[in-house]
Amino acid sequence: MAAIYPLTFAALLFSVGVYGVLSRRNAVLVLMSVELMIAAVVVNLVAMNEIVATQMGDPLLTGQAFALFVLGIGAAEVGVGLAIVLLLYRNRANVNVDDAELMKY
Amino acid sequence: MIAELSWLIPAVPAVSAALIFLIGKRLPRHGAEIGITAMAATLVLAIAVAAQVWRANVGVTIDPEGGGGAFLLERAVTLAPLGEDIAVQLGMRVDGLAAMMFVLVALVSLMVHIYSVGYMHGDARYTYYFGLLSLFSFSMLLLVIASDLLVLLVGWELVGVCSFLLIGFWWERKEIQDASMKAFLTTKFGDVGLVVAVVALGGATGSFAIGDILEAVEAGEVSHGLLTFALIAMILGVVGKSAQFPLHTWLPDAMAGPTPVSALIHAATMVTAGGFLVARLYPAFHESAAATGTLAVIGAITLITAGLLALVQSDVKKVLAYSTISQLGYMIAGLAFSYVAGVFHLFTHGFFKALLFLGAGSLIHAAGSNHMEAMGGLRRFMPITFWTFLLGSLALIAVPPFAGFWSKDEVLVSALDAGGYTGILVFALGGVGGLITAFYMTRVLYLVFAGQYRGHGQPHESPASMTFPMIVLAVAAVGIGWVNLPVEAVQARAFSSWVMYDLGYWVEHPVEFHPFLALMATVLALAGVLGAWAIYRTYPERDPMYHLGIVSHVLERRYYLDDLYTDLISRTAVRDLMGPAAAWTNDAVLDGVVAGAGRGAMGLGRRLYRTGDQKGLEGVVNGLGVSALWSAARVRLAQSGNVQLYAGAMFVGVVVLAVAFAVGGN
Amino acid sequence: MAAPELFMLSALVVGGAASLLVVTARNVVHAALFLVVALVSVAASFLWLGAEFLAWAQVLVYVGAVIVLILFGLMLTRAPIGPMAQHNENRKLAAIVAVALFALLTGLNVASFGGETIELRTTGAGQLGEVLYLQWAFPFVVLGFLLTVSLIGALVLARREEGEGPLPDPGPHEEIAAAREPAPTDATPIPGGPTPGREIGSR
Amino acid sequence: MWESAALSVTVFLPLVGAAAIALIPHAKERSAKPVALAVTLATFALSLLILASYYLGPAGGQGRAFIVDVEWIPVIGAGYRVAIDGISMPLFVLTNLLTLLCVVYCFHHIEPPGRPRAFLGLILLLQTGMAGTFVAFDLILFFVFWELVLVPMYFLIGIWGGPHREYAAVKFFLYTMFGSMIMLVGFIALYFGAGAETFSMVELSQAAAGGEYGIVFQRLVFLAIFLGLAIKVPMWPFHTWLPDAHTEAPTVGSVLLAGIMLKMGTYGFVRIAVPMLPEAAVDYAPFLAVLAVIAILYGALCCMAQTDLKRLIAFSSVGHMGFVMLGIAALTTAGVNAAIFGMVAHGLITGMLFFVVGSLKHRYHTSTIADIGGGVLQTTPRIGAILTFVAIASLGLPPLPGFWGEVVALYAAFNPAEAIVDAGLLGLFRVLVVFGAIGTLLTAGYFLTMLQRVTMGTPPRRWVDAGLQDVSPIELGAWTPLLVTTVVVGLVPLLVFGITRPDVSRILTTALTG
Repeated sequence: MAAIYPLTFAALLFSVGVYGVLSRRNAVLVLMSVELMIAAVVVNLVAMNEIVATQMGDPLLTGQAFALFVLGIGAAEVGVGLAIVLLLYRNRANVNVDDAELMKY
Repeated sequence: MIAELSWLIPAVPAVSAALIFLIGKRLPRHGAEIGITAMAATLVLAIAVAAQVWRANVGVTIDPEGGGGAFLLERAVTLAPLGEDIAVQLGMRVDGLAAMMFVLVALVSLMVHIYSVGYMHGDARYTYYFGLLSLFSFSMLLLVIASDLLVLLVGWELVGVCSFLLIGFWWERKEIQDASMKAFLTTKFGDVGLVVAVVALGGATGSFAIGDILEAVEAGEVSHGLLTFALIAMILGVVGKSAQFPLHTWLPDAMAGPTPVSALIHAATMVTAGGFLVARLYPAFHESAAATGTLAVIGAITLITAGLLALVQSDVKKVLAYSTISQLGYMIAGLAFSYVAGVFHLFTHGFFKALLFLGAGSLIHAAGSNHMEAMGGLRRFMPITFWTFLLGSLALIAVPPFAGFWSKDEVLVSALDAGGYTGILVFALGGVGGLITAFYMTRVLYLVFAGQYRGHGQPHESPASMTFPMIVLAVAAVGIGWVNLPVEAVQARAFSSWVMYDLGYWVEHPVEFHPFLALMATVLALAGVLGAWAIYRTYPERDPMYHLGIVSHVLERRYYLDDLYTDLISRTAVRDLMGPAAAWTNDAVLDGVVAGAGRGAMGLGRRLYRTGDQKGLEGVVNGLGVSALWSAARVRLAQSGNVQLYAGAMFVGVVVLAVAFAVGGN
Repeated sequence: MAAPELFMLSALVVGGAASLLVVTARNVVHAALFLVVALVSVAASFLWLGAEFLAWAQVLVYVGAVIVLILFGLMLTRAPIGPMAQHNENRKLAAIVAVALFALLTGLNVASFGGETIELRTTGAGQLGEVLYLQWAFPFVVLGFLLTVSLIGALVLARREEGEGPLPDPGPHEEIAAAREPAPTDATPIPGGPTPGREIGSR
Repeated sequence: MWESAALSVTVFLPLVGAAAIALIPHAKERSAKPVALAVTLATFALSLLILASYYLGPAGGQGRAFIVDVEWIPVIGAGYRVAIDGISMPLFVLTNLLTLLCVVYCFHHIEPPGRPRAFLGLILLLQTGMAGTFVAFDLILFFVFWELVLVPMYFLIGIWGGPHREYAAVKFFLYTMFGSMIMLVGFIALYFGAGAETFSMVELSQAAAGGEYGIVFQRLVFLAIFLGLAIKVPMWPFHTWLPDAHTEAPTVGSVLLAGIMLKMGTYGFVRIAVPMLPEAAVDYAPFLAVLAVIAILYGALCCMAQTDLKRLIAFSSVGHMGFVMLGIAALTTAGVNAAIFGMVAHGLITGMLFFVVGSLKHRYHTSTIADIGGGVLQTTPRIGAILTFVAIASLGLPPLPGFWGEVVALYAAFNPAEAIVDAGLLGLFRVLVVFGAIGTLLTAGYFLTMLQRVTMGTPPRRWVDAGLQDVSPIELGAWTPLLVTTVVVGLVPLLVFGITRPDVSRILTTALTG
């Protein structure tokens, strides 16, 4: 199988995720976009694992192991992220990212 | 060797001061007992040390050819190394001069302690007062015993601050605050000179130890110019501390403090520190004719101007204050010509002037006022005070055979022997000064003790705690002059050889007794007494203002000066400076310069602060700040607070960088 | 085109389309559901790359737990669930960036891995478990620790603090802030700027 | 183990303490104070142990001891090099003592908005920075500690300060930051100028003594380093940040600012500028001396115009640091000794002055002299007595420490280094001695005026009625050690001179005679 397919899939997911992160107003939607980006990274890791294994063999399964770690970290991130969103909502009564501009000049 | 224990002499009052401050309030006599016990112990020690020094000094055979042989004990521990090969040493230098000062300080201080028990009775800050007295005694004795100029400077400044605190003892009142400030700052002005002198002598000789400095100076290791500079600078310190013309203005104001303090600090001990310092460095001073000449001129001017001022005082303490200044002038002038003359006058004056101040305190205590207008006729009410005061006055007037006669006579004789312009000047002015002294003291005696009582209180004799010290000091005032009779047998066995730093000295400079001169001086003094008697014996019966209108030339001057003086009290003196009295004008002008310098410095400081500091330097700094603000206002627009915009920018950066790496990498 | 390529391509198309819908959907719940599709297609691609365990883990963790979490989040924040404008003013910038990024990544992929092929094989769960518990044991434990910490952290963050109302009302909140700040008498103290009374700018 | 760990533990213990305080939950904010007290007490005890073992150990009271030299950033030759010697020792101990007393004082009160957790955390952070500056023997490490001090002080002034706190804090931060940036440039020049390419102070000093640096190079680099140090000291005319910072800072901030931070600048002259650029130091010595004497007179004159107690004391610091700089400018052992003594004396006395004035301000809610209106000796007699004592100590009354610093500095200026005499500048220095001595008179003048207007006289009615509390046990606890140390150091100047002299002598001999 040509290696380019999963890699392109990952690139597509990542770019779409970036678009979502930049353009969405709702914080929950931003979080979802982040999930997309993480998924893209995981796809890339798994694909790379296979590419490396094909070329020189990889007894440690580095890519897959890392993919698993990223999965775990992604789950943790969603948990904390949603907690922050909840807090944001509680303090401001909405979850619009561009209303959270306390850092403005 | 009891002299080895001399360090106890300042140590005992130091411990006493600490104890009084710490636990004095809880004791039955509120700390007074500690101070008196300590000073009594100090006096015993001082006498023992003095006796040993005396035995050592009179025991040696005097060799007319060479000097040396005088008792000198130097012990020092290094207090701290300062530089490569210079250190400050905590040590003692006990010789005749120091032993003499021990006795003088310890005795007068003990008397003042005892006297204060009665005088300060019931004061709110009684314990604090005794603590300060002990602290002062310690400081003065430290100054005396110091073997190192820096330690001497420590004592010098400490007595200054004790004086400041004691003058300002009743600090609630503005004029008392001002007086204490004036005293401290005027002497501090002199201290600038002293500090420069100490630094210069230390820098030139590589040591601050007095012994090393004297050795180096006598060996000619210090260049003449530098030595003269250092000594003149030191004379500035002497002038400030010993209230010499033109820095004498603080001493009369210092009378605002409690009277026993005036007796101790402003008559017997602290103000003589200047004379002591000159005596301490006497060999160095005599290497420089310019320095001794300056001393002589300053002393002569002081003794006559201050004596004239004393004529016109109505406050009994101020008469004594001006008299002190005048007598200090004799001392300083005497030191310019003869070691023994100056030191001897310092010694005798300490006793009889302390006595006079204690007497004045007793009078004030009884009459409730400082002013002689409110006294009169007190002889009947206060016999002990009268007799002791009379004896003190006779000593001051220099009536033979009282103490002052012998010492003042030596000053005049040594001046005449030295000759030269300065010698003649001191001799002539000193003679006239004797007349003036006699006049004003007689005036005080008449105004206070003769005639009818003019005050409003109920005058009464002071308690025993006050009269006892006066009696002791009166004995001294009568007899102390005999220790240095101008007879060779006495000279070799008594004061002269006792205080000598070099036994050969007075062999080379024998003090001669000129019967004719002594007679002249006595006649002058009696003339002063008679003049005053002629004027004042009728004072109480006549209207003072009317009386003032018909007096002789000298008293005519007094009239204007007295006017000025009253205005000075009421702080409107400036206008009356136009008055014809030269002495007063000088005094007021100099006083104005001191005050004006202070005010000018204040104004300069304010102006410097307003224009230089707040506008000039600040402006530059603020300008930088403003320009930073201006650019910041533009840059900050990028900080919209929109997180997503930031993230977008980040990704743009990532893309650009990745492209750059991808392209550049190939 | 062989079957694996075909399958991969279909996963790519389905997943890509779903993800595009995730970021464009006007209805929030719809977006979440499209996310399910996208993540499932990711899992499918894992399967075809031979990573069995990962594929099922992806389905369980993401499609199961995470999506449920997000839906809960949507409900808890009482976000307006109906269709509405969900985009901000950065949309054009975002689109340009995304397209540029995609072009860049694809270009790099093609340049680097254009000719590479993958020999398909299957990595069993047992195989992965073996390396995970032997070679990767320490990072694995750290990961577990991280998960615990994030759990506690999320709890602490989301916990309601004492005195905090259920629905914040901006009014009293500002009053409290004003009470805490002691009397700002001089006008707006800008850091670095002149404060009144120091007369700097006036010259 | 003790040799290698003692310094690092002592320096970084407050940092750990700050972290610990940060972890204290909001609800238990009050327990921050005991924690900080325990940390500073331990730090102070450790520094005393270091002092003791410096004397009893192999160093025998001179030379560098407790040396640690490990790689840190090898690529630029910066190392974690710390040590302590006779020059650092007094300042190091003083730092830990003053911080401890500041923490004790915080039990009495903290300026609004309170928040002891943040306040004490910042103070501990500050302590690490200050103590580290005095023991760093690597230019980069020195710089890191130097800058570390700025941030906590900025917040201390900016959050807990007076009404113009933002202005003062920003001015303080920017001004000193500006100086230290230029100083960093100088450090980098030193690095490249020496063949060795190292930031080790010891090696750089040796390189300088060996004539590595040309005279033109030295002059340029000295200017850069001078600017950074002079702003910190602060020397006239770079002092304008000081009065604002002092006036606005909270009491404890003022104490640490005056007591220790100013010394970092003068310490830098002794440790860096003079040994590493000896020829330039000789060249610039007359300028330093003139600026120092201007500072003495100018500070005193400005003090006379002040209406605010804290500002007055701030200006008095300018004058006192002038004496310190005069000692350094003489470039003799006596001069540098006097300078270090002056630093310790000023740290003790001015620190104490700020404590007392802070307590006055806490009671009167103002530090304006006219508003206090006199009579402090009647309303609060003990505070009045302490203020009188400290003011008299500050005006240089012997035998209190201020006197030794001043008079020995004057002595040193009267007999400056050989090289200065050879340059024909002896006369200039001797004239400066006279002006410096006049400065002591002016100093006495303004302090006495201040005392007259604040402590003497009868107090205004409202203060009598206000029932002001006299000195509290906590204040007494914070002040007694300082007062006792002041008296003891004054009576036994050997305590400082004895520590500093061997190492000062060594440094100057190496630097000036090659």
